[in-house]
Amino acid sequence: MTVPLELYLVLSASVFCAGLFGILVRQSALHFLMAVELMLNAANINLVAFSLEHGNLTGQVFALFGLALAAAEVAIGIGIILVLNRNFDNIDVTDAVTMRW
Amino acid sequence: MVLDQLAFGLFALVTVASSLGVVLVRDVWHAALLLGVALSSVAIHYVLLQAEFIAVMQVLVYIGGVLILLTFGVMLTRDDTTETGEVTP
Amino acid sequence: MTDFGTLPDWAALGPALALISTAFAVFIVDMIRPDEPWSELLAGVSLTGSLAALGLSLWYFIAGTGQADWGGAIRLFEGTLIVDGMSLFFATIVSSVLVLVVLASYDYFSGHTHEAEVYSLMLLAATGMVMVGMANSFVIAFIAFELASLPSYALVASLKRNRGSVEAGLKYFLIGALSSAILAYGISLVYVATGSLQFDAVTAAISEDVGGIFALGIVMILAGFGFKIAAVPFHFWAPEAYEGAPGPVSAFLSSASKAAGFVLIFRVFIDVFPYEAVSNTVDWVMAFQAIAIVTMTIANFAALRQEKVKRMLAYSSIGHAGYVLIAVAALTGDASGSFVLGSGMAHLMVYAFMNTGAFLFIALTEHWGVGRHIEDFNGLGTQAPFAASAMTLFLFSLAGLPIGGGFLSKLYLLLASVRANVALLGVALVVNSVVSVFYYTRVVKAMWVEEPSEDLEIESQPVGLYAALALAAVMTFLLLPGFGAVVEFANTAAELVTP
Amino acid sequence: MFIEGILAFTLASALLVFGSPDRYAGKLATGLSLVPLVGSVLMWLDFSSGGNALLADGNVAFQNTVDWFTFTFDSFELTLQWNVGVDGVSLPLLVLTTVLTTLALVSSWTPIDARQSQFYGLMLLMEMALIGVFTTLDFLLWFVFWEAVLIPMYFLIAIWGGPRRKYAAIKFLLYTNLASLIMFIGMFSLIFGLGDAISTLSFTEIAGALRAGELGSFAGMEAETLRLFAFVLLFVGFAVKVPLVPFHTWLPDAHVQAPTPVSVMLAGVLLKMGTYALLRFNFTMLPDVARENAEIIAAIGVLSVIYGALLALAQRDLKRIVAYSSISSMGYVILGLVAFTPHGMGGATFQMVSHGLISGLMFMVVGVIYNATHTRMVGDMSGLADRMPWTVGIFVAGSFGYMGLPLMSGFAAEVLIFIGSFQSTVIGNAPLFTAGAMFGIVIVAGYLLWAMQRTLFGEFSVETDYEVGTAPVHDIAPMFVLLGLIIVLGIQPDIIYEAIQNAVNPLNDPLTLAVDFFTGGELQ
Amino acid sequence: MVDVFNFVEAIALVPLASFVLVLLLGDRMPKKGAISGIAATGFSLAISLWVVLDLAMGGEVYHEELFTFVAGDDVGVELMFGLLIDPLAALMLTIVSLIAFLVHLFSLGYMNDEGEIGLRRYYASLSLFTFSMLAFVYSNNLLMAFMFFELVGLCSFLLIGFWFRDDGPPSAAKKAFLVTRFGDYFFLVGVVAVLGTFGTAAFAGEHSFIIEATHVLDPSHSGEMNTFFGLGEQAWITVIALLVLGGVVGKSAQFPLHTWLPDAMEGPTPVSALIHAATMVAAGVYLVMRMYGFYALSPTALSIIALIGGFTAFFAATMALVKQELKQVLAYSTVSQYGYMMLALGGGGYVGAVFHLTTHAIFKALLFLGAGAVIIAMHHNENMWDMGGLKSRMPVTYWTFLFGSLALAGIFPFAGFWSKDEVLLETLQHGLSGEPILLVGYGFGAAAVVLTALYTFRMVFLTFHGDPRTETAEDPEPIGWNMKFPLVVLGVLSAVAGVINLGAIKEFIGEDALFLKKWLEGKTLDGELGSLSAKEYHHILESDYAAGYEVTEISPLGPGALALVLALIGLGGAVALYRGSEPTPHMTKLGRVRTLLMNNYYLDEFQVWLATGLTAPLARAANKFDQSGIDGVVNGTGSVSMFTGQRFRKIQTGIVTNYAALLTMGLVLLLLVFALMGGWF
Repeated sequence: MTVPLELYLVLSASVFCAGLFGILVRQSALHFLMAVELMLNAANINLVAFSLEHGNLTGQVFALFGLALAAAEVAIGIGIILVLNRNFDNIDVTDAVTMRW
Repeated sequence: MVLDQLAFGLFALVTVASSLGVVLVRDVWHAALLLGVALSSVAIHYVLLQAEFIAVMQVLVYIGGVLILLTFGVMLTRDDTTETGEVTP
Repeated sequence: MTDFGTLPDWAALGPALALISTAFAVFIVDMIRPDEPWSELLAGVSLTGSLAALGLSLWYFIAGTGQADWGGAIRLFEGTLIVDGMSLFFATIVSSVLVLVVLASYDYFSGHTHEAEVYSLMLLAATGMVMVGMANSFVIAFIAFELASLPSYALVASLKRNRGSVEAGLKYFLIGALSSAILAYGISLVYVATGSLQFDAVTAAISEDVGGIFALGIVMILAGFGFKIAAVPFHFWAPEAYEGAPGPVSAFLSSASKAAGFVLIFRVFIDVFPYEAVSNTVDWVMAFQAIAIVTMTIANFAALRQEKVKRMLAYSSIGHAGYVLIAVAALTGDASGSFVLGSGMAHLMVYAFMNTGAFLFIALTEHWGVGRHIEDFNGLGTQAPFAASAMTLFLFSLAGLPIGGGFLSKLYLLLASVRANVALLGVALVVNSVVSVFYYTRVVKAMWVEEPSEDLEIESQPVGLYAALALAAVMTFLLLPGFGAVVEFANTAAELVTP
Repeated sequence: MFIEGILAFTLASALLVFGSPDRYAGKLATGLSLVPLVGSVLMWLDFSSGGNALLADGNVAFQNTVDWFTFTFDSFELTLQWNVGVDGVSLPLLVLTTVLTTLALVSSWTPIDARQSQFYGLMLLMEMALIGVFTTLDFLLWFVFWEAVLIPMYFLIAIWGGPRRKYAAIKFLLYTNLASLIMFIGMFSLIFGLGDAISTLSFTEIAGALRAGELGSFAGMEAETLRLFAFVLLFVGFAVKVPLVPFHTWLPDAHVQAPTPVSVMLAGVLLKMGTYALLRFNFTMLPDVARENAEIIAAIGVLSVIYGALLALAQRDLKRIVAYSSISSMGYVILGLVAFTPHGMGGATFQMVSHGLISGLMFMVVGVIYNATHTRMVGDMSGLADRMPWTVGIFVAGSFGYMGLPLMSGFAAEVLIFIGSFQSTVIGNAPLFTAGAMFGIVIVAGYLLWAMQRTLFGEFSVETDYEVGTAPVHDIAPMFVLLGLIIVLGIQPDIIYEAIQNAVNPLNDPLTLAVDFFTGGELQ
Repeated sequence: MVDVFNFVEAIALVPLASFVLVLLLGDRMPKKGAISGIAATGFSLAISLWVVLDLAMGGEVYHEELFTFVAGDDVGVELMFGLLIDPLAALMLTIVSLIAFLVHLFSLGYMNDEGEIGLRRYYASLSLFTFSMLAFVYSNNLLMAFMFFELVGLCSFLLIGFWFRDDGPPSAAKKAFLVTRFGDYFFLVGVVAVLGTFGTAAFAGEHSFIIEATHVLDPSHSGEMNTFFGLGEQAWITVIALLVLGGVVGKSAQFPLHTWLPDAMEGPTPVSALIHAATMVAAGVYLVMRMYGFYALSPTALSIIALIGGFTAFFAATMALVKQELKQVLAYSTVSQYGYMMLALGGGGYVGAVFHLTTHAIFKALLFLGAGAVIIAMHHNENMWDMGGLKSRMPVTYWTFLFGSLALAGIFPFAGFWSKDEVLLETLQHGLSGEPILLVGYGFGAAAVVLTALYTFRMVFLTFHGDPRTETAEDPEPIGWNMKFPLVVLGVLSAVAGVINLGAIKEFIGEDALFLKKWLEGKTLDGELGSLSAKEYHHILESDYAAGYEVTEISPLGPGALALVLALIGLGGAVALYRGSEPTPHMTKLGRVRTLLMNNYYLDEFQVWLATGLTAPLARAANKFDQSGIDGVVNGTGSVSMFTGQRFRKIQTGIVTNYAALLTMGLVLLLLVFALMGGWF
């Protein structure tokens, strides 16, 4: 492995930040969901990269679980977004403000 | 070796760019496509990291599952004629 | 109970197994008559399962399973799962809450189209929460965490035609997903730094200079857990989620889910990131002090001006998270760890009953169709004296008045902060306690002091909800004289964890 | 087991009354309250005084101790106990509680016309908590009862009070709750400072260890700082309850809004909790700090006396007048306590009982007048003596009792306090403080006479659309009982004073500390 | 013979029993309780006389501790009730019970026959008063004395305010109690100081505080006492003496606390006679007599007493000159006469003071009762300018009133002459030997003699002489036997009472004929009384360690003659000014001085200002401070909390993106703080 692992850290951090940025600026719930996926993937990049570094499979295993959970999360998320859409007629997260203060 | 580094650099670029694309484009549909790109390039990273199984899973689960779900979501929520049903605040 | 020794080790997972198998049982029962939910049977099965889990936890706990004099913690699956006093203590809390919530759900969700789903989701979430307590690896922790969270999102949004419920679900889900991502990233950073995800292995790896990556990971993990316990500034989901969710679900989340968050905090921060080892890079005790104080203060002051009872209770619940955080924030070394930690655990136990009770009362009012505002509660005392009395008991106990166990457990926390020489914590606790007395009393005042509005008429007295209220009330009250037992258990359980 | 019996019976009575129909609640509660009354009187008769319960050689009557649970700190364990018992200080207050409760219950028959069963149930609940406060000897247990008093009190004010009752009730609750917590911190700093010098939270043990100078350091405070710190926290905590100036502002609101019987209990017993606790904690456990700062404490006492009296002078509402004068009267108690002389401390304790009776009486009278006229404002009525001769007679008698008329208990109490504080060697320039406080007796005469002149005498005039007549017998009777007690105690204070003396005298002995914490030298 | 001291407590307790009886059953008793009161006071009178007789026959002074008020439990001061009956107390008991008895009788006419309502209250209060006064008199210690002193004040309050339906009486009652309370405050401080200093407050016995104090000062004895503030022993004794004097000044209506007494005339006239002339007002003076051995130790205290007394005697007399109401004149006269007694006490004239107390009790009670008779006759009109010519219409009243007036004015040979002469003589005797303050007092006293005679006879002339000036005076209401009888008894007494101590002519009749002096000097007429005797007091007075008074021996005839001449001048003035059928109001000629005098030197206004102009605003300011300052802080805390709560509440915007942003910010903040603190990277 010739690529310095720090670079993977940087990569994952970039992806993570991109996701975070998406969450902060996007109003569509689906966008939100995708941004979260990016963030989860960033974690996976770390895990897989350093699984190699540390020479054990723990990271990979965790990455697998992460994948599965991400999928489950998206499933739940889509469900919620659908009922949101039914109740509020759109999926703009800033519109659902019946409860505040 | 250099190839590795080149590949990393290339796909890192793709990953970051498409990630940014996901969050920057306004259109959800495009964002979903870009997300697919990003996730695929991450899968390539996995291959580079000798985690081929994870890479395969990445492609299967994300692109095969998540992306489809998202597409489904986009499809359903874009339809403005959906019945709203009874809503109570 | 010595015969437990003859049981296989995996039997220690009993509570979790009981819950998850009940969840499947509920699915199966539902399949019998999918179109027309059989409320009694569903509730009965769920109740049986949760009671079984409660019974098992209590049995193990009393028998001393996984505790020092029994031979230490039971480690399963190469140490990825651990069953010790702490896990069983929290299993008890979770299953107790579940019993109450299931009882209440019988009336609340009766006739609901997805009745079975609600029960099974609750049972699954509870399984996750119990598992959280048994996790001894970040992998298990994360999975259990998600197992607890994902059903919760669905539960919150389960009134799918209710905008509030859906909005609450959305917010809960979005913030939850974000927090999960942060947590996952934090865990990945810890892995980056240590190369391991098993708790003891991580601890073992800390001895070397771990540096910024690791510290970053710790803080991100802290943030992830902070979401679960709804500590400021990770609490934003909580007011809306609790307010919008169906009453029993709010009760479940605010009590059990919070406990699950705390057990991870306790275990991870005390055990995995020992203060002595990491305090140079991440002085997490100080972080928790700051978070605790800010949490208490913001939550209690915000609760002051709430107009809706449920939202006020939500803030109160956040405030209580701040109180319980004292259990980690006061681990300065000046006070014995098991005492400090034990007082937090004891408070969680008492809180499980009084807070669940309070939310279940809200569930009852929702069931009755009484409004959500404080004024809508005017005169409930005369219409439903029993339920209102129980609510009064819960509220005063939450406020720390000596009518329920909350009095002693709050005093214990105060003692812990005094003992640990964290003056600011003590002051914050006292001030916020007094502030909280004010807002709790607003509800009490509405129920007993104010004149009822004319159209207020309470007719039904739903059995399940009343039973749950009565049970919670009795427990809240009994924990005053019986607090000694709780705190002793908590202290013993805490002893194994604390250095 | 006698005390437990009384406690359990009172609690059971409360529950029974909660469940009884409104119509019978008043009579039922009154009847049931006779049991603790008789019980406490029996205790009194059976009581052989033998020193202070908190001191090692003290003899606690009716003591019963059962371990509750143990909690562990780093190096030491503390056992919490169910620990009850009485001595010469607590017994008179216990009897005062039971007597006043019964009388207050009778005096509730007229003014309480809604939700009776709840009212009487809460009154009995409060009695239970008050009995607990005066009989428990374990700190945490005591604190449970101490705080438990607040709950019934809150409801009693909030539900049956006057127009601003909600404000008054919540103010009372918050204020006193805050004070309790402050006090709690103070007390536990001491307990932690004592470390393994104590193994239970029994008052006796804590007091013994503190008086033996076993206080260590805690929270970075050396023993002498710690005891001062704890003393201040305790003092502030209790001063709110007493209340002492400047922690008094909850009192007039609570009093004015509370219904008559509740005011009776509030002034008669609840305020005594504060002074009782001051005596038990500050002056018994940390006497050296009290001695060292005697001038400051005495000054607070004098300030309360004079300032409270001045405030009373400015009031127009009869109830406010009596309320503020309570502040004034409680100032004497502090002065007496800090004197550390037999008559000072004894007189202070006697004043607790005496003021309980007299202020109870005054509130009852004002209540009866209010029942008849529906006003309490001094300007709104005059010449009541014309229509309600008995009530007015009692008003006059009670007022003079308040002014310290000889042969009524108030005089005995005050003169004992004055004698005690005058001779005090602890307070520097004690005669000046004493004389300052004594001026209160002039001001109190001023406002009470003024109020009497304006309301009771002159031509009869009250704006009502009905005829103001004499009060019913059951309103008058409790006042006569109180008046009788006041006079009996005024003529023969020794009935209770002897027991009190027995209990407080040992407190006046200079401490046999190994080291004087303040001078570093030996105490004489 | 049965020992009278076996039931001497009954002197006071029987009236107490009467009080209880009347209070409970008064309405159903004959004469609404009057009979009970008469019987009780009659009983007390009989016993008192018996006691006097017993003492005169050689009985021992009675001094017993009877009742433990507060047992000191070996560590504190023990407080006891006890009885001390020595000649002084016996004399006072007799006076009190006699006047009380007569006043009860008189009340039958004044109250019952007038059909007053509330008689039960009236007689109950009278009985209570009698009880308290008698108990005060035979108290054996200062604390007990104080207690009954206060009770007496309560009765005074109740009786002044008897007609509570009017506005005046309640106000006067309040004032009376309050002003005396002000004095009593100092008294109580004094009592406490005595207890604190000597550990006992007993008047008599081996360890009485008086003897202790003497022993401390007397170089030939050794004694111990506590002193405070680092004062010397004599200075501290002076302080205590002056403190107790506060009560005396209040109760005996001395300047400046005399203002309550004229107002107290709002009460029924028999009450004025009993309480505000003969007995209660005497309590203050009696107290000084009771502890005279103590006062004699302090020259400063004595001088102050003399000065207050002399000044009051003169000062009150000036005000009496211009009053128009009968009872007002008498009230100021009372103040003035008690000034004489104080003057005598300050001037070392113990016997003179007791003597004047005795005669004054008789003639002033007489005058008040006479005034009461006139008031009844005039249908409660008290203005003397509305009277006139009553002499022929009510002769018994006139003659008895005249006797009383002669006694008051100090005309030979009426009782007042002898006693007043004694007062002046003793003051002069001590004053001449180097006590200038006493001479000042004497000067005031002598000047007051003129004024006394002048206002007394102004009163007599205006009331009884000349032509009737109103229709009521034309045809006054007749009065019954029950009013006449007391008048006659007292009339006779005021004519002859001087005989007990004919000091002015002792050169002719010899010392042995000075019965009162001998009575006070010994427990029997020829025995020894120890520390309570006038002789002992004299001894102390003349000791260097104490007051250090000396006596300049002058013939009593000279000053006696001078006093008589002065009185006659006053009398002559009155004759000259107010004789005739249509007297003119000469006092109006005084102009602004009259206004000043009519307004009592504006002292009342000053005191009212003290109460309402100074204290009330202070109280209001305190109240305002309390409401806005202290309570403002309390409520402000609440408001600030609420405001904070509102702000915190608004953090929750409802927009989930904001939540995410805030969450992230929180996380970043945490990271930054830790990164900086922990020195990462």
